[in-house]
Amino acid sequence: MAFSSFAEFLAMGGHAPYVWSAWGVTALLILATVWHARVEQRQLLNGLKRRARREHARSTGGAQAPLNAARFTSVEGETRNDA
Amino acid sequence: MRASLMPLHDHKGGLMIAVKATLMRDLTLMLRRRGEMLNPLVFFALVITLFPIAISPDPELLAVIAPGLLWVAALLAALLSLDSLFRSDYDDGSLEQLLLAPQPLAALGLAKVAVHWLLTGLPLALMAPLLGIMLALPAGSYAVLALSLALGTASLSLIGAIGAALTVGLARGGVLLSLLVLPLYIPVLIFGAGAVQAAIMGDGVSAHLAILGALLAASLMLAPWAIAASLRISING
Amino acid sequence: MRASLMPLHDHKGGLMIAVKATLMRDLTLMLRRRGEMLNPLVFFALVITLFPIAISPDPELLAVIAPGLLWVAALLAALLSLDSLFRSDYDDGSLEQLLLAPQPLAALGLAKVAVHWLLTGLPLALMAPLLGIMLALPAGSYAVLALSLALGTASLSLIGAIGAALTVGLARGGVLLSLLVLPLYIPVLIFGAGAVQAAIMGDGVSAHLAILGALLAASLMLAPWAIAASLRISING
Amino acid sequence: MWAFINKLRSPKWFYAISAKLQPFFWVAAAALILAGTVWGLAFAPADYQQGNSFRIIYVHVPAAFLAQSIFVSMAISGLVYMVWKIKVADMAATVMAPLGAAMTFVALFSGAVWGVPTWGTWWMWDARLTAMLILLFLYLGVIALRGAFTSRDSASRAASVLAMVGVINIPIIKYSVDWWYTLHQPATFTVTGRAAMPMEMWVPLLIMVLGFYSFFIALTLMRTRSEILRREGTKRWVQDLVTGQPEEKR
Amino acid sequence: MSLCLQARQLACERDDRWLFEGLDLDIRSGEIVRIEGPNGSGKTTLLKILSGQHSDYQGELFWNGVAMSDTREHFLANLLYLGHAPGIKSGLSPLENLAWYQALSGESGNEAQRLEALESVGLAGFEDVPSGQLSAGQQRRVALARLRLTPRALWVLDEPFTAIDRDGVAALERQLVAHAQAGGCVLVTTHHELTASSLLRRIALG
Amino acid sequence: MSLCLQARQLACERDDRWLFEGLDLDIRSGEIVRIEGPNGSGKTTLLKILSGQHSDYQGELFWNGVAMSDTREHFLANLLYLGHAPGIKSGLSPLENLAWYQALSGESGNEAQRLEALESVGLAGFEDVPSGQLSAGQQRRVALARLRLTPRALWVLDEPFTAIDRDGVAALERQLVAHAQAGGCVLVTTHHELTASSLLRRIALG
Ligand code: HEM
Ligand SMILES: Nc1ncnc2c1ncn2[C@@H]1O[C@H](COP(=O)(O)OP(=O)(O)OP(=O)(O)O)[C@@H](O)[C@H]1O
Ligand SMILES: Nc1ncnc2c1ncn2[C@@H]1O[C@H](COP(=O)(O)OP(=O)(O)OP(=O)(O)O)[C@@H](O)[C@H]1O
Ligand SMILES: [Mg+2]
Ligand SMILES: [Mg+2]
Repeated sequence: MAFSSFAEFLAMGGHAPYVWSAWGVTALLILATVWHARVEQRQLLNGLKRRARREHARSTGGAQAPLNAARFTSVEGETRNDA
Repeated sequence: MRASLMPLHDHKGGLMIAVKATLMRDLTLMLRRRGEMLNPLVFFALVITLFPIAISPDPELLAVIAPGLLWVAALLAALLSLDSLFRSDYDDGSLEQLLLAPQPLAALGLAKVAVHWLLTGLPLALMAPLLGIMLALPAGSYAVLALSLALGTASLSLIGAIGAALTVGLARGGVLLSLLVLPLYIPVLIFGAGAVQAAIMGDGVSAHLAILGALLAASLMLAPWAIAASLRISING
Repeated sequence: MRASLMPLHDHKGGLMIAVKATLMRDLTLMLRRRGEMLNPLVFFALVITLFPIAISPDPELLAVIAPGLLWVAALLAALLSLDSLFRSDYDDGSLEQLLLAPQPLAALGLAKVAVHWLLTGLPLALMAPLLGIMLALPAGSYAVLALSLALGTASLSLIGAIGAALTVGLARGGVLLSLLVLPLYIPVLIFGAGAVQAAIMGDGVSAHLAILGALLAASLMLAPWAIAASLRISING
Repeated sequence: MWAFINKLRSPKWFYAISAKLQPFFWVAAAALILAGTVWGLAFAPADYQQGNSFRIIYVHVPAAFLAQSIFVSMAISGLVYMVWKIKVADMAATVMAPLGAAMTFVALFSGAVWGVPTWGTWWMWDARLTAMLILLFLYLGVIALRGAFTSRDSASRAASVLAMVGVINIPIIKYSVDWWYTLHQPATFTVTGRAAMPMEMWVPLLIMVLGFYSFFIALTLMRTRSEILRREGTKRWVQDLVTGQPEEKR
Repeated sequence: MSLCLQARQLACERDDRWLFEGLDLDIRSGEIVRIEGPNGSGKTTLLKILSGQHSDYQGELFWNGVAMSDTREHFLANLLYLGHAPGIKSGLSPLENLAWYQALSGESGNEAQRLEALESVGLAGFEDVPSGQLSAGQQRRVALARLRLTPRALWVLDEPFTAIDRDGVAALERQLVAHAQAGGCVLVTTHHELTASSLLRRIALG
Repeated sequence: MSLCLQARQLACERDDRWLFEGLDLDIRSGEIVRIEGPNGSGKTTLLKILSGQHSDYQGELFWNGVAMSDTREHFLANLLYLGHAPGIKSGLSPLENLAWYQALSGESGNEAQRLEALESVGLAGFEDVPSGQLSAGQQRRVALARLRLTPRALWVLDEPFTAIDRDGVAALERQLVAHAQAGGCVLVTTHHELTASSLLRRIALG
């Protein structure tokens, strides 16, 4: 232990503002990235779940075709038989 | 003779609606391209980085030339972002439509300039003190630096918009724009950099700032008309 | 079955013809817009005049900072003219055609860069000594200034063209281009401005110039491929 | 070798394997950083010249190392993506860039703060510092370029090219600024392995560095998984995964 | 109140070549006037002159009997011009683009109107996509939605059918006829053949 | 030697929407293939994929039986692509524009050929005017002159009739048929109705 008391630890030998601001900013950024990553993951999963429910409702309802159905329709006038 | 005739509109105002919509539109466009809003700031920072590298890392020398360097770099950053002020509207035909709107063109042009200042001039002014630290700018002049830049860049945006309007129809207008506009920027530069130097010397800065304010007032009165006229000329080409 | 079948071509060379034609085409286009060719030069001169105004007219101070200022201003002038290197070709669809030509894209891109250097870098290098006089640059460093700029701007054109190719498809590419390219310019700036300072000090300049040459050789080998790849990406977008 | 590359080509495989690896790196990161923090802040002895301000080293150096390593990783991912068309590599590069920029910022900030008690100034134009500032700009450039494209395919390839061009330039930049002007501390970890500071100071630093690297790997795995969900959300296997349906048997 | 756009002795020279000379025009409510002519005969130039964008011409223009320069505001308040470029910002969605155009004419309008206008040009479902990601024809359709959204008496349309598919062309033609029948007036250039109608009048250049 | 462009299981997704999926194409000498479909159905996208400008697709392309990536050079040497933008530099005269295009394909050509090509598209007398001063249709005609000037077997044309007047359209149609009859191959999108011909084949999207 390099310090004899907690107050001394906080004072950092007179260098408190420097040491604590450097450590503080680092901690803040690291925690913020972790928090952001978690929120991001949760939002994406929720969004996908919501979409799956919507698609499910639509397909059981059977009213509209899903948006991403194949749209290509026909090739006409195919005269040759390419073997 | 046909029975139903379409009623003709009289020009019935709605200027505020049009101006507000134009402000919102330009803000949305700029903010939507998140990265691009930051570009003038990054350019400012980069140019400021170039000087110590090219000149000398000596803090004492840097402190002497810092006010000038900061002002020149901010001016160039503001200048370069001007080129796109009307160009994309010109390219996609919406400038044509702006001119054909039954609204005073000067007011609509002013709205576009206001957005430009809000998203370049103001952030530049706010960021300058930070770069001042890096150039070892003497303490006590930071507030004046920010204030002079905020006032000055507003004039720069207004004056520069005239040049942007004149060159919008030209390919490679970018560099021609600098040529037209830089000479007009010199008075703003003199009093802006002068204000910061005065603050460092401990002289009064109010005279300098007052002149910057007067320049801004003058540009506010005259530039919108010049911008409108220039846009008309460019569309005509 | 049809009687006559059109013969298919094999790719049969003609690279020199294509490169020569591209060189001629770009030269013609640039020279035809006479005014615009001068723009980087005028920008260079204007920026150099801004500094004494913003900093101080004191010749002794100016002499100290002159090499750095000249190099930074030349670098910015070269940078700004880059934006239009591929943009007009992109806008009118001829870039698409360049990519679909049965010729190595890297060679055609290199031809365009060569024209760019010939009409901006080289004139900037030739003009710099004149502006050096205005900044009270000490005698004996003028030749080195011109030579270092001539060598350096060639690298700048090559590196910058990568950025120009990457941003050509983007609206408001201009300022983004600076962000991408300026960090990569710093080595050239250090050795370029360093050469002039060494000449002023009376130290040997050959080490600096040799490194500038090495940088140029490296960019000549790598940049064309990066330019070609970037153009392909931009067209895709 | 080819089998492995082909496996990597499948985001689905990566999604499964990263789920297994992830917890390990999170635990390692938390443990190492916690241990390093306690040791570095409270137990390591004060420097005989700099006093306690020296404790900034435990965030400054790991962040500086990470900042540089991440750029290199990003360039390698870009290369892998361009050559073998492995999409996961590009997703990883996408999520690395912001973390790299953040670490560069941490190194700059902690260095600037450290400069006040030791050098008496926030900033000076020293080689290492300048190179770090330029690295920050390179990061911003990659992020901005990726954001500027509307087509994802183009954005990925453009960012890859820029990362590769940038990484070639990093040693050149470093060399040129060293040539230009240098004042910063010399290297702590040298090739010979001999430490330039006492063991009690050096070991917590090593622990911190390892902790930061674990954190980088853990976060990259986690965010790459999110990126897979974002980009492959329309794929069958993702939808099955989300709705919790068992996989189709073959 | 009926509208009337007149030109007297209009002439325009380009590169020492007279595109047209001594052109007298009377365009009134209830008409569809098609300017015809081969490529380069001056159709676009004429439309730009008539809509007040080009001032490099000889002759006089009158709007409802008043010289154009004295009544420009009133003229503009009743004009809808669509040129070769569609005037659609690629960074904004179709909905936002239309909102701006509505505001430019001094009305704030409402979203329902705009949605309906977009639906009428077949862009339902694309309201919120950035316009830059629409196809060539879809972008022009956004511009054409203005015909429904901002009611103006005089439409000046330069090649409005460019990039529009077959069904779209038919719908647009019907819209032009309906506008003329409602007492409006359409001035159009196109290389498409328009279905003959009693309202249609032709002016041939070149 | 006969040419053959094949696509197998081609699919392209834009914004979570499949423009086409499972598309198999066989395009051979002597055909005019017209890609049809309403606005936004993916015609331009398909042409860009087939001409190798777009790489964001799934499926395989073959040129004369060889995978496209292995024979790109040979493919490009036989391709003439004209897109939405005409690719004409406004600062250069039509003659200079054509000279560059000829050189790009590796031939130096001669002026008489170029003059003849320009005359064939009705631009006699405009050879030395800066192209920027030509009308929309005239600029496209300069681009179309390349069809005559650089003989390539495969033509890929995206809306070639845009801005072209009636006579021009007829002439261009004849040219397409002649090219197919001579053993070439044309891939075209257009909203114009093409005259029926035994060579014409349609592919419908959307
Ligand atoms: C804004 C200011 C600063 C920046 C940008 C900066 C940047 C860096 C970088 C990039 C490294 C890693 C070097 C490598 O990879 O080998 C580093 C390491 C280091 N820095 Fe700083 N630094 C700054 C200020 C300071 C200050 C003020 C001190 C202390 C007086 C300091 C002490 C150290 C030490 C001891 C190392 C470890 C040396 C090594 O292992 O290479 N730094 N710094
Ligand atoms: N850059 C892009 N980014 C994302 N989506 C795009 C982009 N360009 C086109 N699209 C989408 O792809 C679809 C097809 O576009 P494409 O240009 O291929 O249509 P097209 O059939 O040529 O239509 P048109 O007849 O109007 O020319 C459009 O619906 C559009 O939304
Ligand atoms: N900016 C210009 N400068 C000089 N001359 C021009 C300019 N624009 C057009 N012209 C000339 O004016 C003539 C008419 O052009 P205009 O665009 O009006 O033709 P148009 O009838 O609309 O043709 P198109 O059917 O091809 O659209 C052209 O022959 C052209 O040479
Ligand atoms: Mg026209
Ligand atoms: Mg299309």
